[in-house]
Amino acid sequence: MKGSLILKKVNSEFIRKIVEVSGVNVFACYQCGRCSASCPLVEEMDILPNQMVRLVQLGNEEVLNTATPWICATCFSCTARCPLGIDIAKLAEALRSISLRKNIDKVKINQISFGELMKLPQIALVSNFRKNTSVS
Amino acid sequence: MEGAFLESNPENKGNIKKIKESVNRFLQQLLEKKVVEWVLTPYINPENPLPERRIITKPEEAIKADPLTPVIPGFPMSTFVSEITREKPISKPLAVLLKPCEAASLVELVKFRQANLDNLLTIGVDCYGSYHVLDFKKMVEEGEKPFERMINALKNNKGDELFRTACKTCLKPVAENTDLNVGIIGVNNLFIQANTSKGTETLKKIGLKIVENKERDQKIKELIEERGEKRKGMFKEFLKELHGLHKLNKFFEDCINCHNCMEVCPICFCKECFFESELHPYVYEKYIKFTIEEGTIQELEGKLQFHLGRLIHMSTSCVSCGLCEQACPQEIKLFKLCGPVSENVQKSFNYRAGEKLEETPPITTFYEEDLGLTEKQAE
Amino acid sequence: MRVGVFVCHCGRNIAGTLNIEKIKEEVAKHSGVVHVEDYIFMCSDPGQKLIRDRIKEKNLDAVVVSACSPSLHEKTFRNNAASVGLNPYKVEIANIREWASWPHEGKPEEATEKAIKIIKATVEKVKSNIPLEPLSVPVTRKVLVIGGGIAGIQASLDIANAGLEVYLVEKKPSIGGKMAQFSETFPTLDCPQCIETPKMTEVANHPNIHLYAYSEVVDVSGFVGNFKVKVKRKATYVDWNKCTGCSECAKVCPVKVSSEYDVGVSQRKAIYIMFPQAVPNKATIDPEHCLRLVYGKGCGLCAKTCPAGAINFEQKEKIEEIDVGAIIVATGFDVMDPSLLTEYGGGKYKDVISALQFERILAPSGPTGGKVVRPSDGKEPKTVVFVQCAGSRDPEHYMPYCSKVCCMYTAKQALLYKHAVPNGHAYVFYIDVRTDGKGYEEFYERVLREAEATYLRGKVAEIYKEDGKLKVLGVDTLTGKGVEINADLVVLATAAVPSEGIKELAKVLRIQTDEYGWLKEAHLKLRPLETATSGIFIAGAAQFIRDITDTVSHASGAAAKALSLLSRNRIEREPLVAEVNEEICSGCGNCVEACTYQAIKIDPETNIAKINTALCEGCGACQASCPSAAIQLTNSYKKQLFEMISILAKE
Amino acid sequence: MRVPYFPGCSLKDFADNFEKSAFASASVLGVELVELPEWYCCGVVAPLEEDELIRKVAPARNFLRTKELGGNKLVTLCSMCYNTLKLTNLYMKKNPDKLERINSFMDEEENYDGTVEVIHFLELLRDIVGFEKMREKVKKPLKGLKVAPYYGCLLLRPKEVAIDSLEKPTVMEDLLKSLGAEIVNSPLKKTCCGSYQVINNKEVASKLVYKIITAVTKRGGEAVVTSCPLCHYNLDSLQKDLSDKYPGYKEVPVFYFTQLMALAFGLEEEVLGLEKHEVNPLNLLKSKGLI
Repeated sequence: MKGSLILKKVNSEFIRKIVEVSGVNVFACYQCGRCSASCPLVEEMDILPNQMVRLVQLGNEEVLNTATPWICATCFSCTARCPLGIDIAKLAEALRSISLRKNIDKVKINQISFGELMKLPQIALVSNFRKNTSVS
Repeated sequence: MEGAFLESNPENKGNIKKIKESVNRFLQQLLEKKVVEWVLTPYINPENPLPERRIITKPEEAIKADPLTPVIPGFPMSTFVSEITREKPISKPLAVLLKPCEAASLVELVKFRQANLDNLLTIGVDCYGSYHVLDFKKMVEEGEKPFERMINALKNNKGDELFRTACKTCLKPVAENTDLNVGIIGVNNLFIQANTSKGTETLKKIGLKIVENKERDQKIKELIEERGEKRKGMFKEFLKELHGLHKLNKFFEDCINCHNCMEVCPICFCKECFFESELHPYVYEKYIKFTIEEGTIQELEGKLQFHLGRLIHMSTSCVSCGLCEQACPQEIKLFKLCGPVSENVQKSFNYRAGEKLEETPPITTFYEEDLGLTEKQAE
Repeated sequence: MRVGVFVCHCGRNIAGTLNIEKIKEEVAKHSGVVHVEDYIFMCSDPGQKLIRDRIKEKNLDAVVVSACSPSLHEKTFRNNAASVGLNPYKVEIANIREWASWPHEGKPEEATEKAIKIIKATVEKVKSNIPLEPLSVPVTRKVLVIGGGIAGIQASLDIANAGLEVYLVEKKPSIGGKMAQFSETFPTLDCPQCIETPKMTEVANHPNIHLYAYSEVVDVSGFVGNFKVKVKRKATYVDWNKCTGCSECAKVCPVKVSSEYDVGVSQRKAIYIMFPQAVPNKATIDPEHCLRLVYGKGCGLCAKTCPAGAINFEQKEKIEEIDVGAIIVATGFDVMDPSLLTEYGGGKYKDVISALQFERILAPSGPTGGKVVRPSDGKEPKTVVFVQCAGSRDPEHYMPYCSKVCCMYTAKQALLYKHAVPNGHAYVFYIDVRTDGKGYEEFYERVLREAEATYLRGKVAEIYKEDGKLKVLGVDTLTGKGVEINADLVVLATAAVPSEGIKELAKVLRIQTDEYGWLKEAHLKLRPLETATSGIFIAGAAQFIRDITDTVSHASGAAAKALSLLSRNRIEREPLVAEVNEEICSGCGNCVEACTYQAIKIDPETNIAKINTALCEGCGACQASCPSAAIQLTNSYKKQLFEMISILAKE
Repeated sequence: MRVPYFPGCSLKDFADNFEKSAFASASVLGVELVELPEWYCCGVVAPLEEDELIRKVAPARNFLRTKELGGNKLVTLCSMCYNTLKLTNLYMKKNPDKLERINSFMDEEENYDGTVEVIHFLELLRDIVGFEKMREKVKKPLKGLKVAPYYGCLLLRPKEVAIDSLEKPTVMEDLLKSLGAEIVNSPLKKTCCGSYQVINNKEVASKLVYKIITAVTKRGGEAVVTSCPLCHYNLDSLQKDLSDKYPGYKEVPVFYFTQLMALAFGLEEEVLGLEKHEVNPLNLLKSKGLI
């Protein structure tokens, strides 16, 4: 993400919403980056998990447009390693949830081929739909 | 366990009269052989339906002793021991006969420096159960023999519904800390069990043959297990009945603040009870002050405060004797409250009142960690 | 009873939340209160004068100051009242700052209500306070210093130079402590051999210092000014009067054991002198490993070799009793065992070491002679990764606090490494670099330029072995990229932790430790050198990890405290002690068990409790333990407490 | 011993060999897993939002059914079910007000009171049965079989649900040791396999599987052992493509721990359901003389 942060007005409404949905106090984070260091999928992400936390701390709604929450596989490595006990996995879930509640789906079920659908186990399909779509 | 049989004659098996005679002869021998000079024991006074407590000094008086009597008439024996040994140890060797709960409370009293065991020969008597003083009295007056009734219940091995609740749920039918035990449970003839070297010495001194007895152990174990089940079930119900302030208030509704429960409690030893002292918050000036300030006030007699305060003071040392309940003129079933609460409190500190002299009461010596540990153990 | 109430604003600390006018109005109505007045800073000179004036004008016979915690200014206000003739114990503090305005900042109305209750309750208490005179006791003008690290050394020297006798007790065979293990010290790169060993020698030769090395304090009784201390002098199995420190014994000893001084980086013998500059420079036999002592026969090579005939396998430990007036605890710190850090492979991989181990490797006088090699194969590590905050700033898994010295020593180690291995490269993972000391920031900048180390801002996730290298998984939060480094050696800046055995020692001394085991000071801001037990002081890192500069300052401070305490022949003590009502006491002994200060005994004659007022600290534990209220605390009588409770509990 | 058991979808379908082998080995140990009479999908993944209640109803129903069976412990085999049920249960225990709301969503007469405890089958084996007892039942020790335990995420994280040490778990190692197998310790045994991202981005999952498997083979591992049907799917089925992509790539079979138990207990081969594996394990097992 490029550009500068215009911090004239921090969108505290946005922060409050995320705190409410996630139950996570994002302000406790001192940005050590251990979540990112622990994340197995960090290579695929456009911003690091700690940057995701940072954007929330700054009340920057652009975080909703990043790929990171959608690449997260909810493996809880970040949560388990965070020295301050911040549940980053929950935070990612809240970010996904806020998008999904606007009916923004990240997986188009009808784009998965029939052959693939038959082959994939339901455990993979259902968990994916639960995390990435608003239908379930 | 080791000890000695008093009657080896098989004809005496279960002969109720012989049991009484045997134990009295044993006490007589203690005095004759000068093992002790005094014996403190329940004692029959033909003019009184209830046994008395007496110190006997002459061997011939021993025939009137009634240590196995299934009643605790008023104060427990441990209170008497405390009274005669608290200031200084007794000067002459004294044997004292104690029911298991009395023996346990004596241990607690020693821990609190309210009794001194020096020069004392403690003799526990097996207790299969005892009757409420009033029931006992009624039985005697109506010509029924409570001792025989108890022994019969023991022989049939099914207990007696009339026993006091504390006895029906008692886990200590046999005293654990005494030098000797007069054994009636799990034996046909009277068996004097020796628990300490002093006890063994005593038996040897009066010329008894020391033998092993394993059968009795097993019988006692079975009895305790059976009682344990009963106790658990009862306690669960009790606690449910008493849950919450409202129910507690209701429970003590009839209390008339006579403090009899406190008077007979074997481990209530304060010279002046805090709740009867001028320090207690509900004194008349307070009422007047409150009334002036508030215009009108509700009766504040501190009934519940007294009972809960007592519970706090004694629950770690309660020996489940149930005498509080027996002493209550209003027939409040006090054992329902103090029995289960004390058991749970003691369990949480991993402490059992009256069990070991060297164990210090948790009231002053517990650390926060202790509680955590036992919680984990409980899991 | 004429009570005056003085309400302090404490700037905005109290007045910002509480409604002072309302408080004054309500408190004035309370019976016995004849005067209420407020002021912005009651503890200031004009504030105190105001109280003095009103005591005289209004003829007050009791005063309540409604302000901050009594641990801050109770003494001030009591002395102030005493100066105009009011008994100081007729002054009480109502703490409306810590108890009302601070904790209920957002709720002014409720907080005001609470403050009113607190003040009224305190008025009730002060009304029945008894006027008292301080107790006076004689003192022993000697000091015990526990711990012979740089803090203990400094404190001992300061006191000894002031002319008082010092007993310095050290549990290891030599004094010197952690500082003696360091390679060079930041920011000046002095070596401890140059700056600490002269002080160690001074201790050994000082006529006023009794050095008890290889000894432990096992029991302390008594009280401020009059402590009785039992010191266990452990058996060294060497007659130190004869031993010349020639080390011939160690040369022949066949048993090799991991060296504590070198933190496992090298080995020592079962008979050993801790390090060449040890003070006292005497040999000690380690009974756990000595063949002769373990098997009771055989070996004895050292005894055969010793030219002084100093070896004595029959030596027994001794308990010595000493009398002192003050105690300084200077037991220092330890570093967290790296094997606790499983995610970093601590304890599993030989080349994952603690920073203290790396100090020994870097030390010019160390086991490698200052040559930097890694423990697994003795090769020179070309890539070294330093991991800061290993176990620190991590409330979730380890220690929540910042270990304070790691940023600086890691920078120093990176620099020393660069000096030793010019073609090597150091990576330093950090979260924040903290350089709070004189010359520290400048030193850090020097390291950045000179060490050419790569500072990476991020906390390492995990370390494991892959293809013979240590794979360090981290992140650089500044570039927003994950980082993988294949390292030859990993140095963990493991958290500083309280020294081993400190909790047991604290129990013996009857002082408190905090939740982690650091010694608890009487007040973090205003009494950082004192413990809650009078006469016992803390010096150095035993209170909390600090660097050498701060440790030395702190130690001199503790020495000054002890000296000021012992500057007179008698000292005054608070008369707020327990009393026994002999009529009611039944001698059950609950209070004896409850008393941490061994101030209560049951009189064998009368069978009732007796208080040694010199030992009593007035904590009140006995009062709480007494079933019949026979034992009570002067001026905290149960009756007073009930009066207070009935006000606080009123709707 | 009879214990209430929650199967979940996979164990009735593509991972039925997991269930079958578990049932058979359990009975050797005197344990009967009693399937809940009527069970509902656990939700597969735990709903982590604080304000999400409706997805917690199904787990609550499963807990009610558990109580009806007369137990307060509910055993699962599938790691995902375990994680979802356990987290949801903890949420309800921690938030009594939310639990009340959840109860109000259900028609059941009884309210769920939060007293059920969810445990994983591995915990039952370790804490209740004991690995010592398992060792006694071994007829065919897995001697010489070099296996690498793979925990994945959901048995260990987050810490509230961890069945073992987060950083240094040993439960699977201890279990497999008691069966006589040789343990290969891979540092990536706690690394995510890609989980449900296999649908969005198979490449990503593939990459992770490659890392996880090569970390095992590099250390001499011959097989991977797991307790999660999704991990099994990813680790097993994605290996086929890896052989095409990376020349010299060495495939290793992936087992459920229960299959190895059944094998070591000398049970019939058919309970293992080996035909379901993508990477054929027969050669390996034959070479060790285990079948």
